[in-house]
Amino acid sequence: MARIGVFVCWCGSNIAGTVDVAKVAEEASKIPGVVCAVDYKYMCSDPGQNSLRKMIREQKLTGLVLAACSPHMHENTFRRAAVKEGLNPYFVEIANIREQVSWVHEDKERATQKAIDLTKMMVEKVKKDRPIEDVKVPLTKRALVIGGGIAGIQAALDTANGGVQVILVEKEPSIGGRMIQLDETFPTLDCSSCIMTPKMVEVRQHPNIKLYTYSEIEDISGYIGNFKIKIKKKTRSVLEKDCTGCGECWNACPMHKNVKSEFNADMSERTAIYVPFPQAVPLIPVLDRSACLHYKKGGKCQKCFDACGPKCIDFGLRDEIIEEEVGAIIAATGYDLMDNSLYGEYGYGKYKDVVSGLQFERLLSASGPTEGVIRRPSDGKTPQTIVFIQCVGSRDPEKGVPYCSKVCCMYTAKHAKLFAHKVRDSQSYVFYIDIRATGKGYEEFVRSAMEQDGAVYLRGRVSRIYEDNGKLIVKGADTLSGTQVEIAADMVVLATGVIPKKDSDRLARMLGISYDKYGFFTESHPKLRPTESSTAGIFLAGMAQGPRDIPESVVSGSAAASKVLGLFSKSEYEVEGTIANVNEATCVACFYCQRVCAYHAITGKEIKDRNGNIVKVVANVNPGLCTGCGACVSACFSKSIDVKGFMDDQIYAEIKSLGV
Amino acid sequence: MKTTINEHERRDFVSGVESMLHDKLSNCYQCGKCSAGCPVNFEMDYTPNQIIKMTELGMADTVLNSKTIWLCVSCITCSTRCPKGFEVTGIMDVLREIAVKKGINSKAEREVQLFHKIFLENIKSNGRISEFELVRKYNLKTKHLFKDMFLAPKMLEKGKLKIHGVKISNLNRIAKIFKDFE
Amino acid sequence: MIMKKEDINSNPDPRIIAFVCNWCTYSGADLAGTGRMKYSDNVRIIKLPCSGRIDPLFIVEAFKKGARGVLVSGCHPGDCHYTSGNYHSRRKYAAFRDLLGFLGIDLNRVEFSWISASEGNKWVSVVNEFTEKIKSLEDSSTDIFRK
Amino acid sequence: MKLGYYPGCSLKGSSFEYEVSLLEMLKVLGMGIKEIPDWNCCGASTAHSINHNLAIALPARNLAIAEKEGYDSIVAPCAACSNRLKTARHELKTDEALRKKIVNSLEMPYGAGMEVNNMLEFLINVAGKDRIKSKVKKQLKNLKVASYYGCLLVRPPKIMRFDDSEEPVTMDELVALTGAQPVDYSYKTECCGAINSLSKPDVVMALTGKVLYDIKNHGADAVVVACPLCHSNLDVRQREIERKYAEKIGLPVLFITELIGLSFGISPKALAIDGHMVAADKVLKKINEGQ
Ligand SMILES: Cc1cc2nc3c(=O)[nH]c(=O)nc-3n(C[C@H](O)[C@H](O)[C@H](O)COP(=O)(O)OP(=O)(O)OC[C@H]3O[C@@H](n4cnc5c(N)ncnc54)[C@H](O)[C@@H]3O)c2cc1C
Ligand SMILES: Cc1cc2nc3c(=O)[nH]c(=O)nc-3n(C[C@H](O)[C@H](O)[C@H](O)COP(=O)(O)OP(=O)(O)OC[C@H]3O[C@@H](n4cnc5c(N)ncnc54)[C@H](O)[C@@H]3O)c2cc1C
Ligand code: SF4
Ligand code: SF4
Ligand code: SF4
Ligand code: SF4
Ligand code: SF4
Ligand code: SF4
Ligand code: SF4
Ligand code: SF4
Repeated sequence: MARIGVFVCWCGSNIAGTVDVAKVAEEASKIPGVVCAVDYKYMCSDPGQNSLRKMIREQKLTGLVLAACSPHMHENTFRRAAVKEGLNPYFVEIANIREQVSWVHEDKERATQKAIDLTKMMVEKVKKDRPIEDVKVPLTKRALVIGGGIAGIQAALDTANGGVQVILVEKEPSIGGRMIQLDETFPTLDCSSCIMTPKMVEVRQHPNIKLYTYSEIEDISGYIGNFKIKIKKKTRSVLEKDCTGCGECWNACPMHKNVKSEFNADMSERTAIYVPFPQAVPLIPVLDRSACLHYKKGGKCQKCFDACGPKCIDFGLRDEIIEEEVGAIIAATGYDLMDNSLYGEYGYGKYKDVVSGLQFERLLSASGPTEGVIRRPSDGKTPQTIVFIQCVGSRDPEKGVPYCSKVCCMYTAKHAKLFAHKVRDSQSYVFYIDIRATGKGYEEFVRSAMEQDGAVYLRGRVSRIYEDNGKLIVKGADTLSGTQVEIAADMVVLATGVIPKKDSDRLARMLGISYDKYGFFTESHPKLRPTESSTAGIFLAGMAQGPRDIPESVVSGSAAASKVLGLFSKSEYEVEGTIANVNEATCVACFYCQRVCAYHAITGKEIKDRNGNIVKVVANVNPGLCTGCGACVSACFSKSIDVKGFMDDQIYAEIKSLGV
Repeated sequence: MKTTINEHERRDFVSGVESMLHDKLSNCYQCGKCSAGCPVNFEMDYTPNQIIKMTELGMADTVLNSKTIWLCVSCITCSTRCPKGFEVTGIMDVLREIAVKKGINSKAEREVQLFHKIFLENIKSNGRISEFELVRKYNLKTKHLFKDMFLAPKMLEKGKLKIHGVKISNLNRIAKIFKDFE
Repeated sequence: MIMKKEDINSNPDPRIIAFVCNWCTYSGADLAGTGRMKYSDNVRIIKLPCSGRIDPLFIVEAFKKGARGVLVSGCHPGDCHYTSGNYHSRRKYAAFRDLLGFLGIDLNRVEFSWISASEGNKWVSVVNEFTEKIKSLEDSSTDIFRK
Repeated sequence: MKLGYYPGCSLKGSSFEYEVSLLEMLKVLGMGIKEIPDWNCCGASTAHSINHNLAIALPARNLAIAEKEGYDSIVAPCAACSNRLKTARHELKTDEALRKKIVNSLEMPYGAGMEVNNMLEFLINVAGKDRIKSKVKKQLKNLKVASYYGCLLVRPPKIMRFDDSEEPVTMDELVALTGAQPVDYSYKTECCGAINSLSKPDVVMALTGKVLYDIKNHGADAVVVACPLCHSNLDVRQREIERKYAEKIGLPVLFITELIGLSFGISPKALAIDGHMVAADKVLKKINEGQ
């Protein structure tokens, strides 16, 4: 039999000024099951809590109703007090008679009546409360980082430095991501590889990091604390542990004019067996079978094999599938760039000297195809005049994407500066619509491109580029002077828009995390939970979430790492017990519930008899994934699933108590 | 230049233009790509993007009396390349239509306006264009009697100018269309 | 059903039940309190974890137990604490309305709205306007459950 | 297949060569077309310039007649006409109220249908490359030909749905079929000034001049067009442009139908090539030398 105690709080005059608290207590005492009902000046004060605890002890209370302030204020206070007296914390219910009564109504009699109603509701609810145990989920204290760009590297290093084992999976032959392709970086113009190379080496050497390059995630299952991962390690056709990175193989390979170098953004060629760039980590070549004569011409060529001292090239090696278990995942798969060839009017792909920002980055770079001397692709001459066009593909709902890519204003200013530094008496023109330079020191950086390095900025878009006698005639506008502008340039650089990594949506579906219509992963909440994905235990970092620059990518990598370390700081992961629960006796396995669950928390469970034969299948809630939202409950026609703390019968009891 | 905004007049003008355009002026974000590619921008008094902004500000007199709207040759370069899919060519049509309805006679581009007028009259009376009649009337009205004179004989010789144009048989149909829509 | 005269009276003090989600609307109502905004006292809130938890049968039950109006409110689309719970409810609401209509409930007496945790003032105006609307409706049990 | 033909005013006047050569070419191809009875002017750029509804109603009448005649599709060799016909069809498809109003005014049903082909679409999609190729008798080797598309064939791409609006290739492909060498250059889709020819000759000459000089600098022997407006700006105004900029151009401007006709072995006279203002003698000579 329920023994309920009701405690009506005055909150000084906050409640007592508008609500007749004594009357509320008196009416409450008449409700069947209520064994004591008192009012008190400040329930949350120490004396208040002590009197509550005393009453639990003396009256052997099985449930408490506090008619007081909002549960968002003191629910936990009173639950803690109840726990101290050995009561299950979920046997405490709050009737909100301050925020939702005394502060919003004036008529004392009517306010008192409302307070009584709310108290009755909670008494009926608490009568049907059942003990709820918080669920403890075991934690595999190992983390998976997907993507080895700057964001993933930062996340991996911070996590590993926190003492946690990290598995870093990178799709390409080397880690480094886009940043290692860059020359110098805004806003400080420090050399990208000077920052990046030591970090890459650190990853390689870190005792807590296991690195899988040239590898992809094949499958993911499980939930927070308990993910099972299948990694496909594509074969390099090289015995990795024996390879010394000496380079004899790629120097021997005859196929050196056939494949465009991905690392150099198609501006140079690589061999069939290759490392993407000299500082690659790991420094082990990949044999690209699609380009290799050995595979094309039925084993005719094996020059690399012959050249290799340790004989570590093996044409027969196969892809491997590796299984790992982890407790948390950080997705940092970065970005791609839009395809400029959508812009027929800019002649990308037709005019050799119209290049993308990333290609220009490679032209600037000492490790690039021109060894850092800016030479235009058509004739190798050093350009004197370059026109930069911003927002190509970005802010263009017609041909591209409507959003702003955030980094291109800044990298264009950087390009204009570096061009001025490298080529004397050169001139750059920048067509822009708005300049977005909102970071620390960014506006100053852009100004210096104009003031110190002489870049001329024109406010307007370019309509068309024509080729005329070896010059590119750029036809644009300057809306500030209200004029059409034609500039004869030696080269044009397009600040191409940023889009999510190809296939990021596929990975997102595998991970069960949400993504926006472009394919960027969405955070659980942009302000409250900016590093969490929609699925517990999976965190996000870097450009995979949306356009951001290196400083922000690093910050988000560190933030994700700290979330993982925070999660792993406890021995087990505790989930509030207010989650869904299936009545296996009545469930008919229609799985309507599964369809509405946004958290993929519902799976099928086979019920077997003693002999191990499957008797039936029922819905099963994964406590690591369920958030207790209750969407499944209203989807279930057979009333076989319910959310603890908000059970159907409790809500009906509340409604019933209001009967007039 | 200075513009004092009269909110009532501004709204009237904007909503009038927008309802004919089936597009919202705020859709244009003033990137200037339309003006950048306009082949006749060099002759215009205001660039196409300025026309759009001035329309949004309610500067009816300025835009309706501009040279720009009459110089536009409807080449659709602007609309084709507009990143926002804004109907730039369309707004030129709309402004011309409003100007004509209001009886505004372009001073600077009187001839273009006149040409359009004569062209339509020509259709109205023949159902088709008689190029000879078109040129003759136009030259008479503009008092450019000797304009293109050196072209005419050769064109006549080559058979390019047919003195007797054709009329369509159901001219009453055309009259009806003009009655209903003019 | 033949209606007796005394069944029909405009109800000056109708009972209104509000089903609200814990994260947005409940907090919005709290905010109205913290801001000491005043509103009609006819409403009684029942808190649920998410608007996705709301079952059309709750609404039916509320009317059966004498409610004259039912308010359902959750987070704005896109703001849901549970990622997409309110998308489900939004999609569901269309179906809800049909179902409630089928069950014979006067849809004028059911109101759906989105109120965020920061919209104390919206909570106040929604409650006040809805209460006025319910007061103005002819009131008899047969009006709530249409024949 | 029942093919309708909408000539438009120019083909009956200043650009009669276009019609003559079209009909000659079709004879060889073995295809017949039927002129839409009692068609009216589509209003060209003028109607829409000052009266939107009129600009839809005028072409709508032609479409309605075509529908009544039961054609499978119509060909409108004039780029401006095909542009207006397609635009009207598009608008009436999307604006039901306007369609009703116009149907009322025409007192004729029109369901916003009827496929409209411009000359290039007709050649590629209806006649077909294979058929054209099979009729080529004279490879126009030696001849370098620049294709000029102008505005209205390709724009607005959403309605025209024809080729790439910035880098179209259809006409170049047709040129290649005749054995001539297509010449690439920058201003393929730049505007020639179109209808302002009479009222703003200076502007038109500046625009057309730019195109012609660019073509010349790229070494072309001739220009092909698929629009009478383009033709008259490029051909009729050419002497004047030469005078204005004091630099010789001397580029014969042929209709695509004439070029194909020549490769079919049709005599230049039958194709009315002598109707052009810029004589094509040099081109014809080069063709003969190449045989
Ligand atoms: C031209 C240009 C110049 C720039 N200049 C600057 C600058 O000067 N300063 C600055 O701050 N920012 C600059 N940026 C922005 C900078 O490049 C990014 O902010 C930064 O690289 C983002 O890092 P990331 O790790 O998030 O993504 P990325 O560098 O893209 O790294 C993602 C990594 O994940 C891997 N990956 C992707 N998918 C998978 C998968 N499914 N499985 C396994 N691995 C996967 C990729 O191969 C890649 O290695 C520039 C950008 C451009 C385009
Ligand atoms: C008008 C305006 C509108 C904005 N709107 C938005 C918006 O819509 N969205 C958005 O994302 N951002 C917005 N912002 C920005 C947003 O306010 C800031 O990003 C955010 O508040 C920064 O939080 P903070 O904790 O770093 O700093 P603060 O909010 O300034 O907090 C710092 C705290 O430290 C305390 N403090 C300071 N010195 C000491 C000391 N010596 N000892 C102890 N305590 C100290 C201060 O009292 C203060 O409580 C807006 C800003 C402004 C000005
Ligand atoms: S419990 Fe709440 S209502 Fe009571 S005194 Fe404390 S703050 Fe005030
Ligand atoms: S030659 Fe052999 S050891 Fe040297 S890099 Fe190539 S595979 Fe490695
Ligand atoms: S076997 Fe292939 S990779 Fe090796 S040298 Fe020959 S072509 Fe190059
Ligand atoms: S960052 Fe600058 S260049 Fe890039 S899309 Fe945004 S505004 Fe355009
Ligand atoms: S909806 Fe209900 S009956 Fe169907 S599977 Fe889920 S719990 Fe079982
Ligand atoms: S309560 Fe929500 S999260 Fe949990 S199983 Fe049901 S729908 Fe999924
Ligand atoms: S191109 Fe489009 S968005 Fe840009 S200014 Fe012109 S109309 Fe506006
Ligand atoms: S349509 Fe008119 S405004 Fe637009 S580019 Fe052509 S001439 Fe200029």
